[in-house]
Amino acid sequence: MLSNMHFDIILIMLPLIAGMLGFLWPAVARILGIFTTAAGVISVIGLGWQMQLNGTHLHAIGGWGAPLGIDLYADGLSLLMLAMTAIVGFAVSIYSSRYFTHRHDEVRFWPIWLLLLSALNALFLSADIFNLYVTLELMGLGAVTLSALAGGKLAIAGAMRYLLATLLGSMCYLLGVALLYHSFGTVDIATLSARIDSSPAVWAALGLILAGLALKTALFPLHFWLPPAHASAPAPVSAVLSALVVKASFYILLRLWLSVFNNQQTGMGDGVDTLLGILGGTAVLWGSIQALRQTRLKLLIAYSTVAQIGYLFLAFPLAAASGGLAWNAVAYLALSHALAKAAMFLCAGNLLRFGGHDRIADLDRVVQRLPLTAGAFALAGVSIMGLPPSGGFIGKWLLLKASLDQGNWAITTVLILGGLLAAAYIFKVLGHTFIQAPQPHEATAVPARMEWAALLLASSAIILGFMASPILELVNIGDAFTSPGIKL
Amino acid sequence: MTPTLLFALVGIGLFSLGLYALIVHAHLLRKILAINIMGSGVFLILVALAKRTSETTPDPVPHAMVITGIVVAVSATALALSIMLKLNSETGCAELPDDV
Amino acid sequence: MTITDYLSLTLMITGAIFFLAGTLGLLRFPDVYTRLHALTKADNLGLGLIITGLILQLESWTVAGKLILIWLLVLLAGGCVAHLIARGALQRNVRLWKR
Amino acid sequence: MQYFYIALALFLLLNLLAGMWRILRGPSVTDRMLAAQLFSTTSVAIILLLAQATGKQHLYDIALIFALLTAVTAIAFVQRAWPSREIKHDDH
Amino acid sequence: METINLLIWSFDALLGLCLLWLAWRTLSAPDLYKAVVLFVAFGLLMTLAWVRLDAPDVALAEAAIGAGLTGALLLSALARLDPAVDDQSIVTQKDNRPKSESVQWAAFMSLILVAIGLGYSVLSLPLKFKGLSPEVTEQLVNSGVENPVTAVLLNFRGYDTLLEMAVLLIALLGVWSTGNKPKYDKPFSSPVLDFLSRLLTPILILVAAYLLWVGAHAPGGAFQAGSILGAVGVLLLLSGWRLQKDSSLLLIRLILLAGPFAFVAMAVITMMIEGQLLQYPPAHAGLLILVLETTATLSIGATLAALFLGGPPHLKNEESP
Repeated sequence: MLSNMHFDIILIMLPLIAGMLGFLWPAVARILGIFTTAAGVISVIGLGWQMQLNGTHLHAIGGWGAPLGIDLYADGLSLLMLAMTAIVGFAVSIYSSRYFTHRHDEVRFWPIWLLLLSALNALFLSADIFNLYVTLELMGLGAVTLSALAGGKLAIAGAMRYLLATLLGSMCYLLGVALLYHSFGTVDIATLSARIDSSPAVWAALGLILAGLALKTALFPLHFWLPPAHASAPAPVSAVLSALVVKASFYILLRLWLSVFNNQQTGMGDGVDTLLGILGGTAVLWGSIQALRQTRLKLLIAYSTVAQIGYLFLAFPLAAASGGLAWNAVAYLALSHALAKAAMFLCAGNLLRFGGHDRIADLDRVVQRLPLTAGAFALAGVSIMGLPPSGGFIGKWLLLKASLDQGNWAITTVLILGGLLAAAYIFKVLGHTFIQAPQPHEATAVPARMEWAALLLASSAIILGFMASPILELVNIGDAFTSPGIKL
Repeated sequence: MTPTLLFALVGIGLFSLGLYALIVHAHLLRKILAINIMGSGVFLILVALAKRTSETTPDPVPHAMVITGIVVAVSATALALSIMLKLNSETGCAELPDDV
Repeated sequence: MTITDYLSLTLMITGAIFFLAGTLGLLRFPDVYTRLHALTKADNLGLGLIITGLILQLESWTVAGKLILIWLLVLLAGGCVAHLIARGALQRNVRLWKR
Repeated sequence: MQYFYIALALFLLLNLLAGMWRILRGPSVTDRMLAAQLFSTTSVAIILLLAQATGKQHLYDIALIFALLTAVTAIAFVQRAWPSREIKHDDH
Repeated sequence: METINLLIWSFDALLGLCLLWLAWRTLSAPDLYKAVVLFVAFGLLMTLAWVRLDAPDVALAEAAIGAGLTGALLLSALARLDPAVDDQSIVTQKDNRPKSESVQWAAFMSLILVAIGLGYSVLSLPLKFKGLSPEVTEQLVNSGVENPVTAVLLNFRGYDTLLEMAVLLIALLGVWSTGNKPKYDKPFSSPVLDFLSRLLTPILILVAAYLLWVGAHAPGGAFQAGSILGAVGVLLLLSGWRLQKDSSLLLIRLILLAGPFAFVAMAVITMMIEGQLLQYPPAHAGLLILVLETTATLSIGATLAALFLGGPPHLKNEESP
């Protein structure tokens, strides 16, 4: 019975239904939200269990099968992303159930958040590049709306810029999809992977898709829209945007890179991977330096996202020689960054609620007055810096190992410098939490649930540091990294 | 030159024109129009190249994709216009501050 | 070519000429009201003549009905819109052109 | 006859191109709306001619939708977008 | 035969040039009203291009959305832009702050390169290419409908359409959450306008029903019919129509949700019966698709009209002063 449950379908349909019901009866939206995200965690566990037994999972929608129909496909990489979404989604829902104090905001938040969640799960499960376009648009419009939720000049301007960036990214991606379809007569990733061949149209598609998705992922120098949008959104929304939404476009990029573009038949990866690596390295350094220069906590965390995105791209030039090792590092980094960064934004939300501001210099003895939040921030910081024992450490250590193996000193230097800079900006914040501010501020109580949600995420990021081998084993179900393509 | 290639090239022209205008112009309404024109360009390419099957019936799959795309485009446009108006009522102008 | 063919050719060419006249009027006439006049000429007569010419070529009466419906709709909608624009222009004191 | 339909459609398209000048030139918003109205009527005629030339019945539906919907844009203009004081710009 | 090809070719070439020229003028005209009118004209010509490319389904969708919705949406947004900066700008919302010339040049040159690259890649594609049309043709008999585009939209790739309904819903939620107060018009002051909307509304509804029905075997279908219903909504809103009763707010929400909800229910129920999501029993596929299309048409129409309205609808007596 349990082994026949369609957990993948539940992950897509349940939030969709809950979102619609939440729109119809705003009064029950909050309960639905918490219930749905909890069910999401259970479904991911169920799916993982099924996949451990039976390997990868394929669902041919409509019974047609690719290339005519659309397939849903789950391998280890998708499972990792789904798990990331489920954990962050659950914590964010717990947090949000207390965060939104005005009914007006709450009524707007829940349906959109649930539809966004459905879009994310649909995206991680889709094996069809046009279907991915639809999920990208669904996710993008939802994310933009959520980022505008706070209102006010900054948030609206940030949301507008974000909307233009995400629409431009989608257009480039769609044109790339059009060229691929008209070259190979399919939009199914596995079929494409079998048919792909180097041609001018495929090169153009590669350029368009990489550019469009890099824009959506906020890879340097296309990151301009991220800090304003992420910093001016409500805290749980910032957490979702930084932890999940940018990862979703990165996931598509990675998936297409692995199965379509960087194929043996095409040999198109050479050169492009170096370019991505250079951009990634620059992003690490530039983002970290910008983070260090910020005086507001949420902007600091947002720039830290720009830097951490850079790490994900450092793996591309290393993968040619180190294959699985570099991609495992990416998977680990993506997951641990999601947990740690969401925790940080939730902490920032707590501090903002507590002191009514997020000026780093005025944090005013938060350690004593809000110990759980300060602790969560410190734990998340450990993972972001890449100190042991944490998920961030495992990811960076794998990356470092790959770069040392190949004697790639440029990447090694970037990794070390990036770690030091991250330590600098995190300790800058932590330092101020111990110091008494010149003028004591009025403080508002922070609901316990909001503190615990942040702590839950931060400690998961640490726990990841102890679970490397089982997680890496799960991630490699279906060998997405070493021999991409659908396997049943 | 067949109509297929002709319209596909027009589509590329529209895409590039839209991209140029999106980068160069500051007013948000024009940026929104630019994205719409880019979209029309992409749709034109999709449908034009679908005509390569034979003289009688073109490939229906890109047609379905474009119909999906047109509806996405009009929803995105409505959302963009709504955010633009909100920004306008907050700031009194319809351009992004310190445009990058 | 039969007599009907010649007849519908003539009708359609006349229709096209009305369209041309409408465009020229839109370009050459001096104010909104006179341009409006030119436009309605094209709408009503140009399209009407072309549709009559087409109907002569048709075998199916349902399609002919559809064509007549289209013409009636353009006629009505065009007329109403013209009226509204003229009225709006007058309300807004848009000046009449005087020699 | 087919030859003639296409030629006529081409002629109407050229005509339409000429009408574009009025949209560009204005001078008032109203003039532009008028030109857009002419556009849609001409498009209806072109579609009908193409339908006849190619023998594709369903093209008549497209023309029908045009005929029905052009009024909507014009009404939106009259109800909402027509500035109440454009007098200065219509001088000649 | 030669002449006719030449004529057709000149028609296409002229149409293509017109499209490019209109796009360029739309994007460069300093007056935004002009830009919007040019964009509406651009939409009309796009419809002609779809006709020439044998894409009548797309042409119908473009005609309905382009003529009935986009123009009204853009014009009313433009009219609501706050002209506080300059009183003159009511007439001409000027956009006269383009980027510096060097940026313009750099952007221009790089985009020329992009266009050349893309053009080359398109020209290098094979001239004959079947795509998925053989597969579609082969399975068309099992799809429950005869129009291949409808078969793709509602059956082969019905899951895309399901998510598409969610996109419409999320865009509406976005507009409701960011939008200011919805803009209601006063009832028509002119009997002519009143007559026109009273005349057009029933015809449009009939045409929508016709397109919905005909979509199974000829061009048409839910998106086209829904767009026409959306245009009906726009027309009604423009003529000062508004909700009167309390219960209608819930009713509106139900209509907005009918399409996506029917889709999800259909997906789950068919999965329980046949094993896969949206796997229709072949014998009933036609009927099930018609049910889905009908609810989708209603929801698409309601959503498009609500997008035009711009904010969550109020009742008459709820208005804030």
